[in-house]
Amino acid sequence: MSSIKQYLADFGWPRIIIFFFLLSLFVAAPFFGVRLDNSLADVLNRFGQNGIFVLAMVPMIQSGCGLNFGLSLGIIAGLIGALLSIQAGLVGALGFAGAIAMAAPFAVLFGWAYGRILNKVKGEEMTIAMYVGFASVMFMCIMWIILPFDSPTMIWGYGGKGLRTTISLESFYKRVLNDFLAIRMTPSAIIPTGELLFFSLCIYLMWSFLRTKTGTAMTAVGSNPDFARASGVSTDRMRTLSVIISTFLGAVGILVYQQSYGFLQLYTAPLQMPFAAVAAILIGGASVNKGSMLNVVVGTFLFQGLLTMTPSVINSALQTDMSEVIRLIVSNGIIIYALTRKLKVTK
Amino acid sequence: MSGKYTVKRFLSENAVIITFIVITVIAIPSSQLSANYIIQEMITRLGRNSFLVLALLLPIYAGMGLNFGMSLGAMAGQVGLILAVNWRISGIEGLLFAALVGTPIAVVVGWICGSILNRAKGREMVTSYMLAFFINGIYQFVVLYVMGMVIPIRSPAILLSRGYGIRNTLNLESVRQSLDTAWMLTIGPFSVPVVTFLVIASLCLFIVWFKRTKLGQDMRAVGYDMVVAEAAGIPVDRTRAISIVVSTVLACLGQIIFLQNMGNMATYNAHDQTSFFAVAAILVGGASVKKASLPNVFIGVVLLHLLFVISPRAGQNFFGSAMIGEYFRQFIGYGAIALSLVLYASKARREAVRVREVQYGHGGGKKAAGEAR
Amino acid sequence: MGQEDALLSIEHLSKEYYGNIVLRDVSFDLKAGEILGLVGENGAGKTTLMSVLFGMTVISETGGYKGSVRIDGEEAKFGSPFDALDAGLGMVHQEFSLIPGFSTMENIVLNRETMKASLLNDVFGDRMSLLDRAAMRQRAASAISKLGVTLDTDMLVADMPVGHKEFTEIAREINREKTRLLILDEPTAVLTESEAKILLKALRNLAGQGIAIIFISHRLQEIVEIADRIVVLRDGTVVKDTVNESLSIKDIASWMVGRSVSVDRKQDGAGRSFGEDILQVDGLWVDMPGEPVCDVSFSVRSGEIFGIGGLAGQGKVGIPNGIMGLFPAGGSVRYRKKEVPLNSPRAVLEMGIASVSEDRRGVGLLLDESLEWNIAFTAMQIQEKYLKFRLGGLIKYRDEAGMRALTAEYIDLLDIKCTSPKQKVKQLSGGNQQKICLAKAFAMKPDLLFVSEPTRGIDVGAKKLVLDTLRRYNAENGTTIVMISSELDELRSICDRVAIVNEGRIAGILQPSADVADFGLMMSGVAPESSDAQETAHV
Amino acid sequence: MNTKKKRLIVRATLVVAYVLAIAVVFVTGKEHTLLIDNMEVDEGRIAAFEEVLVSIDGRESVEYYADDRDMTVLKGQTHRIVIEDEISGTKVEREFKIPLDEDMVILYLPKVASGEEPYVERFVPLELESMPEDDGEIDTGFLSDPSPDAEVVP
Repeated sequence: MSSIKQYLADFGWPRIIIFFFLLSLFVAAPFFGVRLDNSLADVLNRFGQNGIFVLAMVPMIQSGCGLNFGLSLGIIAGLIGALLSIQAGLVGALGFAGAIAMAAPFAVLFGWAYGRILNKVKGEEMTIAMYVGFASVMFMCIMWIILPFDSPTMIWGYGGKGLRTTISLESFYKRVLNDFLAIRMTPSAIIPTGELLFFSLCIYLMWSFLRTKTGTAMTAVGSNPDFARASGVSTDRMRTLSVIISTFLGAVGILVYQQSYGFLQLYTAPLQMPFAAVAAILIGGASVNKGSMLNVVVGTFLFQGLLTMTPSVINSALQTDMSEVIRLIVSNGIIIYALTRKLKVTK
Repeated sequence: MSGKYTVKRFLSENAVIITFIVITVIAIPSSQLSANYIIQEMITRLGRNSFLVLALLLPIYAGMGLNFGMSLGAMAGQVGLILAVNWRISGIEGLLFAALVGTPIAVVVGWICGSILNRAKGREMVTSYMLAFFINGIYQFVVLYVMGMVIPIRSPAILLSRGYGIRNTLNLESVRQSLDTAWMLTIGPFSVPVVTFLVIASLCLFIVWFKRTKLGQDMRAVGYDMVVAEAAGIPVDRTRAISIVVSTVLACLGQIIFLQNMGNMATYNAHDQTSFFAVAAILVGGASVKKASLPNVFIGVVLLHLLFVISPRAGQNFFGSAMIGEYFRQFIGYGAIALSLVLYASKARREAVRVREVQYGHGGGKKAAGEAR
Repeated sequence: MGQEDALLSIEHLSKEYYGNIVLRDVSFDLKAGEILGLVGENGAGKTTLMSVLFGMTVISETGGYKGSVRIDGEEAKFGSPFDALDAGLGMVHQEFSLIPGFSTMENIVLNRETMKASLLNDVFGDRMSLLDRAAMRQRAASAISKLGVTLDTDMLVADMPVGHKEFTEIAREINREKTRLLILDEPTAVLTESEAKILLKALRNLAGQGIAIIFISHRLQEIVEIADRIVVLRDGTVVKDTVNESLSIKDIASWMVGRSVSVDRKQDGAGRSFGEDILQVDGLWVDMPGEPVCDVSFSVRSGEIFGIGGLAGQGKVGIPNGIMGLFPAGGSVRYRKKEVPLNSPRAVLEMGIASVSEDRRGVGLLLDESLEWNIAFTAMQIQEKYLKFRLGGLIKYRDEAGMRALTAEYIDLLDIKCTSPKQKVKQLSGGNQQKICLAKAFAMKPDLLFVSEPTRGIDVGAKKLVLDTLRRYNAENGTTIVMISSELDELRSICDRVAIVNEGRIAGILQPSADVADFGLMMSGVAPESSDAQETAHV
Repeated sequence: MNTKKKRLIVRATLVVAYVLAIAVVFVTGKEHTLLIDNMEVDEGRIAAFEEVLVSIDGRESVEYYADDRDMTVLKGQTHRIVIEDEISGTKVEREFKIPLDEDMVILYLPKVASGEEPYVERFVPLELESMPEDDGEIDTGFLSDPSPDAEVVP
């Protein structure tokens, strides 16, 4: 009870405004000929599709590494896993599980290296994370051309060299999570139960991780690194661990995203993905150094709700396509607001 | 200090620039481009890009790091150009008009940016980066909706068919290279845009002069130590904001120079990469987050663009794919920024430890104690 | 009070912070060209006095002060340090306030540069003026020559030895034409002996030119050497204001630390028995900024309460921090005959040694977390207490119930005032936060406990409770305690032996009952004359 | 006080000069499209030239035959036109002004030669030729959904 009160107190006006904005969009939707059931299903689908990216922000925020602008590294690991799984010819649930399993070692390796870098640059993590992410995406662009994958679904038939920019997952694991126990609400609206369950599982695992001895130490490192060190906790190790977990979640996140989306996207696709996750968790009420599961859920829902509802409702209401611009201003405004807020940690 | 130590130190301090020279030297032959072509490209690109890179200097002096928010200025310049094209003001006058209209806009957004960065001390770079995103939204709103709806647009040629909003690509034929060709000097096989270089030279002179003014001195003081500067009575926040305003205005002018050379403009994307290219150039030129000089700018522009010119060809010839070169040069740009930020941040941490050791003696603890009474 | 020719007169000055009286009816005068030596222990009110004089904003933010400060007989009310500067006051703080990338000259004239107007002045204001470097150099040189030292005007501060930085700071203050009163806070603390000598000479030089100087130093030798008059502050009151004539260092030392009331000693060393030496420190050095330890050796007996005292900045706090592995350290520390690995906090904690940090808010607490977290964290991480094991110990969850019980126990034991064990620690008062720090250390059930500055910044009632708790904990559990404190009274009231640290080394170990003057002398780096007190305590 | 006043004057002057500069570049840099028309006027009232050389602002002469119409872009407002009838050898030199807010004007060569005013008139195009349309697609970075059909061979 008190934590809910606390949460409301910390909620802050930007989130309240966004909440009511979204609410009014839902209320207004039917008047502009937008079907509520479809919208709701769409929001739920995107919620499950993007939630894990947002969840991936939590460990690094908790350990004091700031927002993971370099989430693309995890996404790359996920893409490698997906490609290996396709190459191995795994299909269905096995293909999805295989992709996660094969992505894991890459995620750990990338996360470890990336964590080492971030430990060297304490205080400047976010800018550097961003450029490390950008640089690795561009590096992988080269690799996608060079690497010797040869499954016919993934390479250009003729005229091109290397992997396709988008690879269809139709015959592999498209919607394997979404369709699991899916509920058809109305003829055109389906609730992707499996996807939501998987997201809930991830949230539960993260929630309980933060309750373990190591999770407690990680939070303490983010809250006050000097305290943690004086209590015998290695801050560098905790930070690296948080980066590895975040990177791994990034890998899982892209796999969930792809199975729902039906396509695997290579090349520059991961470049901008971290920003959406950053925006979502900040909208959810997290600060640069404190984030909770509640922030993840609320943030993902509000952000994805905004993305889904503004185009359909605003555009039909105003008879323009102004929604894109509104989204651009609102979500980037939130990020700026969060960055200019005084740090909550008092010293 | 032994010779070995200085060599090591030299290498670590110039790691980015050395890496670049090595890659370039390897890549030049495989690009099979003629020396004349490369030199002409370098002359053109120096004229096109230097001004933008110079815009980064002042915030670095003021200790605010790399101004990723310079694309705000670029947007202001683009608004000026759109209006110049709209009213069909051509040639040098068109550029002047764009500059005169863009500057006040740049001052306003620069001031907003400076004030916001003052609220995000210690996180200036990432905040300025996100700020560019945010102002981009407002720019898109203005260009896509306000222009044609609120601001009357005369020229139907630049308007979308729906009646408002500017087209995706803007033809700058009327001002195209009017600065460059105002006095084109031909030296041997090369043509040199003299006026453009004169403009760049006068900006350099301005910066040198500016460093000798009271404001320039204050800016450096703030850059070194905000607390001490504040205690000495220097208005820290104001000084920082001014550095951003000047940087934004210079970016506005720089973008106009850049676009007049290109001859057309992607209305909604032209500013996206402005800060990326400028920041990559100055870092490749050997500058760091805290320290930069005029030579850094020009060395950086030449080195970065040399690689940009040759890498697609080299990629084609090496791997049989031009895209590799394309990706490679982006990789190298982002990588250079990441690398120099990492090197600088870790060096700053090491430096802090070293200073402490010198001050309080470590191991030397006993020695220092022995020397004292 | 208020002599006709006084440059500065302070009359009946009182100041309290949140009901805590720091200055009580302080009055003294200062004439032009006079050097006043201001002496006092940490917390005697020197810093507050200087803050009042210099118009620091902390003073007005905390309710201003009573009494008056007069300059040339005129009441002065400074709203900010800049007003004080305008009135002709100059202050050299303990920490350097210099721009490292600027030269001596640029620092001396910082924000008071000589300028030549440029054309753009009329457009963008005066800050577009060009700097007149030649004139600036000349001004800097003349300020330096006033001091009577040699400094390179073009050397960067970053490349300077410490002494030169100090001179640069002083030169900056006297560079103002108006400066008539110079306040120096511990100017010699970072200097070598020879540098300090030059500084003293320079100050006498300045005084000769009519500048009044307030000189604050813990080195009584220097005070006696240079001051015309000496003012001793103790607990916020002026206990002595005398002309410096045939004063002995010992007198000053006893004024400084001496108490009118005798020390309240509840326990007597006689009734206590101790085991063998369990902690042996030999040749310890610690690289802790501001509190460097050079070469410290001592040993502590089992069951003892061992006190370490000394003035701030002398390195006493560096000792526990070095042993606990929080700052780079070297030398040998043996605990129960086993070598203590330095620079590894975990290893030390695992040996059953705990500590309460002097930096409560910085190191001691997780301000944004609950009481439960703060108290249980270290025990959980080091001793795996308050955990629930799942899957055969593979997964270790926090035992919330265990943590709650533990917290309840200490809330009760230490009388911690809080709304709930889930309350965030940052919402508690200083005294209660200190109790949390103690509880955190007690939760480890330590064998040896370091406690640094346990009563700093907390009110009287809490102080007594904290000290009583330590004493009881020692008596009931036989825990050996090493207590580091700036408050000599406190050490003398609770400790079995007290070591005094000066300039990074142990100046001597005294019985708590020893003469106060001896403590004072040791703190000031002077060997006490009555050497009988020294080392006698060593068994 | 004195400097304050001086500064106010200097700054005010500069603001005025700034605005003036915008006006000046606007006027001098403004481009107008000029259609040069060599057709008979009012169904033969004034005949077209059979062969004529026209030079504007001292640029290289262009030859026009009867019923020719050509287009050129002029900068600024005041211009000088020289017409030389290649058959009769007569030469006419005239100066004309294009109003500031006209984008496109038409100049009738026969009228210039016959001295009839106005020989420069506003020209209203009937229908703008349709141009290739590009939609106002904006770059929303991370906010836009990627489209799977963007399959371009790299």
